[in-house]
Amino acid sequence: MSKPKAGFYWCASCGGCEESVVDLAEDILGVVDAIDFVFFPVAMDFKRQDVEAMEDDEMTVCFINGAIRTSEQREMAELLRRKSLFLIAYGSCSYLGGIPGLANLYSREQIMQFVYHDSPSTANPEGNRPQTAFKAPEGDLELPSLDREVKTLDQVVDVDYYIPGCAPPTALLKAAVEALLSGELPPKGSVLAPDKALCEDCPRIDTKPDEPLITAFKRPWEIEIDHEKCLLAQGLLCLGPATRTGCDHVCINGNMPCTGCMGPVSRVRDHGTAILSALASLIDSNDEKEIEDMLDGIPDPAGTFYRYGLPHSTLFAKCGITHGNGEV
Amino acid sequence: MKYLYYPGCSLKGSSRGYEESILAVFGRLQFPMEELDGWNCCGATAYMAVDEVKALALAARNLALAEDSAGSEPVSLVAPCNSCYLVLSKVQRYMQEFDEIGRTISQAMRQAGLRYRGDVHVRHPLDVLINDIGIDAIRQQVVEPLKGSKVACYYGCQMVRPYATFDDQYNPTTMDDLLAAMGAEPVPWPLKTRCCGGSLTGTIEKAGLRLSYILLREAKERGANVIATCCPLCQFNLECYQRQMSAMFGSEVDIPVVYFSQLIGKAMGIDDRALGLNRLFVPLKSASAAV
Amino acid sequence: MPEDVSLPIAEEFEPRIVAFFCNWCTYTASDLAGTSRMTYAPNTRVIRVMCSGRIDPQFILAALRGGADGVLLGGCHPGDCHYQAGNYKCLRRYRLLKRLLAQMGIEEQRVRLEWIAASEGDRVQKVTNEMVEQIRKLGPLNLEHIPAPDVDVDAEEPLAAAAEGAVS
Amino acid sequence: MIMQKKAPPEDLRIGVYVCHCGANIASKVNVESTRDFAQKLPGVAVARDYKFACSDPGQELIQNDIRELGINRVVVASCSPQLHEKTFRKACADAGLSPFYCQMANIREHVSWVTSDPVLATRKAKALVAAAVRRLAWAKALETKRVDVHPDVLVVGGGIAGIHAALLLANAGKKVFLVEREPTIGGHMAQFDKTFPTMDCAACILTPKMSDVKNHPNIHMWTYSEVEEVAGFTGNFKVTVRRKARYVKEKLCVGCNDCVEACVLKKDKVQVPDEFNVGLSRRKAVYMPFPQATPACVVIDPEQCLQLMKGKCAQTCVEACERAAIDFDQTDELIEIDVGAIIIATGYKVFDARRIPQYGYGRFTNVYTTLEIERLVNASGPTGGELILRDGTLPKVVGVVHCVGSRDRRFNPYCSNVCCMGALKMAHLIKERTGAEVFNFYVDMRTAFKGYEEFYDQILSEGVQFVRGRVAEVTDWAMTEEEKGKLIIRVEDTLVGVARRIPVDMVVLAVGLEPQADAPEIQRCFNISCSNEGFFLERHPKLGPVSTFTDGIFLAGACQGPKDIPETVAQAGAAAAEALSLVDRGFVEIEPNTAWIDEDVCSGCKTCIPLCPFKAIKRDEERGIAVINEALCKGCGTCVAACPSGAAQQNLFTDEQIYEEIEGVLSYA
Repeated sequence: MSKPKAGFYWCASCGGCEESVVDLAEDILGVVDAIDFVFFPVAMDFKRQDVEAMEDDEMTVCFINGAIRTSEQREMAELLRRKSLFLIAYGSCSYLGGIPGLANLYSREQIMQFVYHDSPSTANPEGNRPQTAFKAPEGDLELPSLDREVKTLDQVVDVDYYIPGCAPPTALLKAAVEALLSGELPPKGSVLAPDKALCEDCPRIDTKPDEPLITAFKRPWEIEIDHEKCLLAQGLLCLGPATRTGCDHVCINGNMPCTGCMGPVSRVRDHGTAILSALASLIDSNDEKEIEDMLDGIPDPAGTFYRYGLPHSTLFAKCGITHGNGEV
Repeated sequence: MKYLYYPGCSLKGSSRGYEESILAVFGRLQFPMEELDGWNCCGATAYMAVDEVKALALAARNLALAEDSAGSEPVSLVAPCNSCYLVLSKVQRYMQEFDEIGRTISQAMRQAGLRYRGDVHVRHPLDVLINDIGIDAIRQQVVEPLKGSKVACYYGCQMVRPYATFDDQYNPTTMDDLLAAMGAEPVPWPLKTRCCGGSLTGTIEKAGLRLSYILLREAKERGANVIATCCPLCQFNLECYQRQMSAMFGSEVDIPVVYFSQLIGKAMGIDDRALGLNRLFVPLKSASAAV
Repeated sequence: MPEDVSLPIAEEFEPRIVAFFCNWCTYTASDLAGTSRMTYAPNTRVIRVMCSGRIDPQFILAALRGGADGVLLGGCHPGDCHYQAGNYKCLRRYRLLKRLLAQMGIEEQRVRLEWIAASEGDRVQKVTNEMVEQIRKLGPLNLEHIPAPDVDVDAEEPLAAAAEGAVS
Repeated sequence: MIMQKKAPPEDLRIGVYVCHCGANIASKVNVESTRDFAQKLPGVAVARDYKFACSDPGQELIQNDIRELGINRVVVASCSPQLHEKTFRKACADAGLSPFYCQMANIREHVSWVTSDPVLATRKAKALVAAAVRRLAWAKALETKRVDVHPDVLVVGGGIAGIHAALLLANAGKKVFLVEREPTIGGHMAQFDKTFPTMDCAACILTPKMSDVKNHPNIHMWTYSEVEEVAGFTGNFKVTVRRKARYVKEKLCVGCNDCVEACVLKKDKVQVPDEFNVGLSRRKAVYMPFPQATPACVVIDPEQCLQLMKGKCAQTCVEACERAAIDFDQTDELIEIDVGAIIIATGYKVFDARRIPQYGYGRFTNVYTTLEIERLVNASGPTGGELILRDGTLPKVVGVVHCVGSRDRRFNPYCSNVCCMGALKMAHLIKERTGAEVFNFYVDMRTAFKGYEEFYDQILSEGVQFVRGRVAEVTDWAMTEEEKGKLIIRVEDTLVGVARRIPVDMVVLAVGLEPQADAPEIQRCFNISCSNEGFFLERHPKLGPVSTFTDGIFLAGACQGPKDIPETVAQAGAAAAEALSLVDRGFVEIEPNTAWIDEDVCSGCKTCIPLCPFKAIKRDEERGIAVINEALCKGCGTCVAACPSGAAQQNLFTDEQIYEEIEGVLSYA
């Protein structure tokens, strides 16, 4: 029988997810032996028409990385959904919204204004703005339009599984592929990663004090970071306690605190406020003023707690960016 | 903190001595306080009874002017006349406590191109002297202590009623403390805030004079040789009718009634004329050789 | 200081406030308000917890997402916690959450923490009325609508989408 | 939102019971439409409304549905769970349903009693019912824990309330610790001369009880001692008591007062005002509070004793004491005791008359308070029972001012309850002792209760003059010759409608009762609540008058509000009975709202550990997860709200239950 077909597409993302495939190193050969990539814009020359030409559900699986921000990305997501049996949100961006998701703190107009006019590196004397349609002598040109907000993949199409991470650990990708091939799949909607927080297997857990109270919030550049000691105990905002493990602790091993790319564990509804609650509760003061002073150590709560997951969060986006104060 | 001086009608008229002495004393203390530009009637007197809201609006205008002239700086509006002090404090509070009044008055003022945020502190000079300048600073200016002057400190009704913001409502002591620091000897007397007759003197004179008389006689009984006041109307009632009272009650009352600021000024060695002491009907010297 | 007479919000808007009250103080205080027949705005929906320390910030977001225009938290006065320090934990979370909510464009007055002792039925009345009026002035909370696969948000009239989000 | 939550059980058969509470609910909430609304909610098998759900037939209605319709969850929409949760849980249990399958919706205290508009009230009620129904889906059939109760009882305060409660408990065979701050028990009552309305002498009826306390085999009487710390919970309190150094061996001292005689501080000016005689006399460094003090044991005041302050003194007291009872090396002693129940009877303090300057207390020497007069007329008082002015003369005219500091928005809005009768007693005693003319100035005469009105009549017949009006001021400012040298009471006689000036020789201020100065500390120490004016708050004004919101702690006497002696004694009896019923039962059932850890989810991040005020959470190092010691957990849920993995959960308040409640209250505008 023929090898199962697979697709691998990117939307609003950085390319890191593709890197993670390359990171499979020699294992990639195994994968390529087992499955047949029929759509993989970064690696092979297939066109949209090739996908459109497929039967529905022709692909066994399609991995989509990146968040959804443009009309084109939506179309592709819908198309690939039709053509594939299993659709997997690959990486933090398509699963949670990812770093691009932080754009949901601003209205489309604010973003356009900054990128095409205000940003220091912009030289745009005519004050041009991208157009969705343009009449060129060669004919009419069309550009995809920018949606009002950044969305996760499952806010646009039905998603079967999620693989978290920025970028996803190769181990998870391998495990997912094996599961797909063996047909031993968890219930639909599962996140294909361990359902425990990073502290579970953190190499530094034993150096975490039994009473990890916090007296000051520090940022990495503010201190000489100890290579063995629990990062939270050093005052750094480590999101490990609230973030799914399975990442092989690449950040921790790089002596950097967890920033939460793997997202929450299954019992948590809102990743950001879950860790917010944990960290705030540990503040070692009952004095309002003192507490406020300590909190000044967290200059950007939204950016810190929703770094990878604003669109996936309960609030989804800053209030009013698609109407009222946003679009002016 | 910026300090603005609100004279009101009395200090420009019947009680010039109060203005002269207050300004002289503050001057000697080198305490900057300029007169509020464009001030108008505080709205006290009969107006309150005719149309309260209009009367309040009238008062509020002064607050708006004060706030405006102070810009972003916090401002104290110093009103030596107890009536002005009360009315201005009253409108200040009413505008905060009663939305309706607040709104009506703000709208009225907007018509006049004014707006009031409500940030003016209405202050009595006693308050400023005690709490902002401080007794010690004042004591340092004393050159001729008020030896031998036994003073009955009379606060009147309006400074502590209904609002007692800086002194005790029933037994005020700021004036006593100040004058004691000037070397005077305040006599203990219970009538500090008892009615002086107020405007009754102008309507039912008998009743008014009786009330004034009670105060004067009790002051004498307690060995006072001078009465210090902080209210133009009180000063007027207590001083100007002493001859009538003597006749009416068949016992001689003859005791000088001055403004507390005049006594402070005296202790500071400021010239009598500069303190307006020359305006007294019952001259100060007749009371005590020492003063 | 009242400035201009603020334009009255359309009659039909009745703020919906979810209140999380500590069993030992604020919840008892609202019982007391009841037994003392103090009438106040009927816009709050009280959820009893054993301690303000039980209030998870996720609850507050869930309430806002679920259609609440405001959330009121009630705990014991500092030092009076029935469990010694739960109210302080609540305070710490509240402080940080407020900073987050500000960034998320949610007005200051919409989420409020109050210390109300079991005996302060009148404070329940005062605080509730106050908050309802403030939120009435602010108008409904229009959270951004969370898209779902079947509906195409951009096709819709934005405000409609938001409204749907607020009353889902 | 991909939250894999376990689906609720399929076989939900919820019964909803909407209570009219007579007209209390029905007059505002449309119970019928609320019932019909509930009927349509998912999982609801039957919805009914009933006049009084808490009545027997009301409970039977629920029980029959459980038996006959197979109702397996019950929502009662009625009053506050604080009031009737136990009732309805029990009703369910008796019908064989787990009590924790019963959920209340508070549509009385939180709806009908506080909402004016019936339409909005009904809406709110429906929302609360919807929430209760949804919440129930996640209810679990929990087990109530039973904990043994320690049989001993602690009574705090040795006034008449504490004394009475202690004796009752001791006579019932319970071991009682009676802790009193002062060197002697007896409290305010011991300072009184006579007690209204019967005018029997306070000492005669109090001192026997005091010695009973001292001699009772079951009572540990610890005077000059204070409660330092209270830990634990109902049935098992751990209490630390500080026994202050008295510098006298209590066992040896027989109260002969030889040491007092011997004390070198002879001159009045080096002596200090005597607490018991409210400063009307002075005492030495070593002193006996009063002749019948119990224990009959002197105490040395470290603030005043030369030996203790300067370390050098002739120590004449030591010589004088044949029994060598004096011990300057004594130090404070901390004792830890275990008790099952606590009765707080810390009493009151009298209003400080100085706060009303216009009454001249502290300025005019002849203005007294009622408590001072009690001492003056008392045979063992500073004047040996002679009621004389400070200059030694007898007063000819006396004014007694009622409501001093009471029923006055500027001070205490409440009525102090005892002053009217106290002031009448004053009038009687003054007339009896001096034959003076007495004026009583009252606002309203409050002489309810047995024999009080009759007492009032008696005083009237004794010729005391009653002037109705609040005294404006007491002044020494004379308007006429006859007023000279007197105190003039200025008052509006509201019955005649004139302002009067009444010259008197002596003014007696009937000062009101206030909470003890340290009531807030006591409140925190015992973790109970205070009402607005600062008296301790009872659990329910009618149904729990001596209970507090902290199980196992009860209130007796004026610490809960102004009370006279009969009322105090009655309440002390009630408190003793409550304590007795608790410790005699032998066990308490603890609400199973403890927290637990979902081991499959816990990552062992330790966040919860420092948050637990009861040190109930430890980390299991082998399994690398947190474990909660259920016995120590008191169920606040703080750890649950902080758990970043959602691994910590609280029984009766799981995340699911609260999320359902949130969505429930919002599901119906």
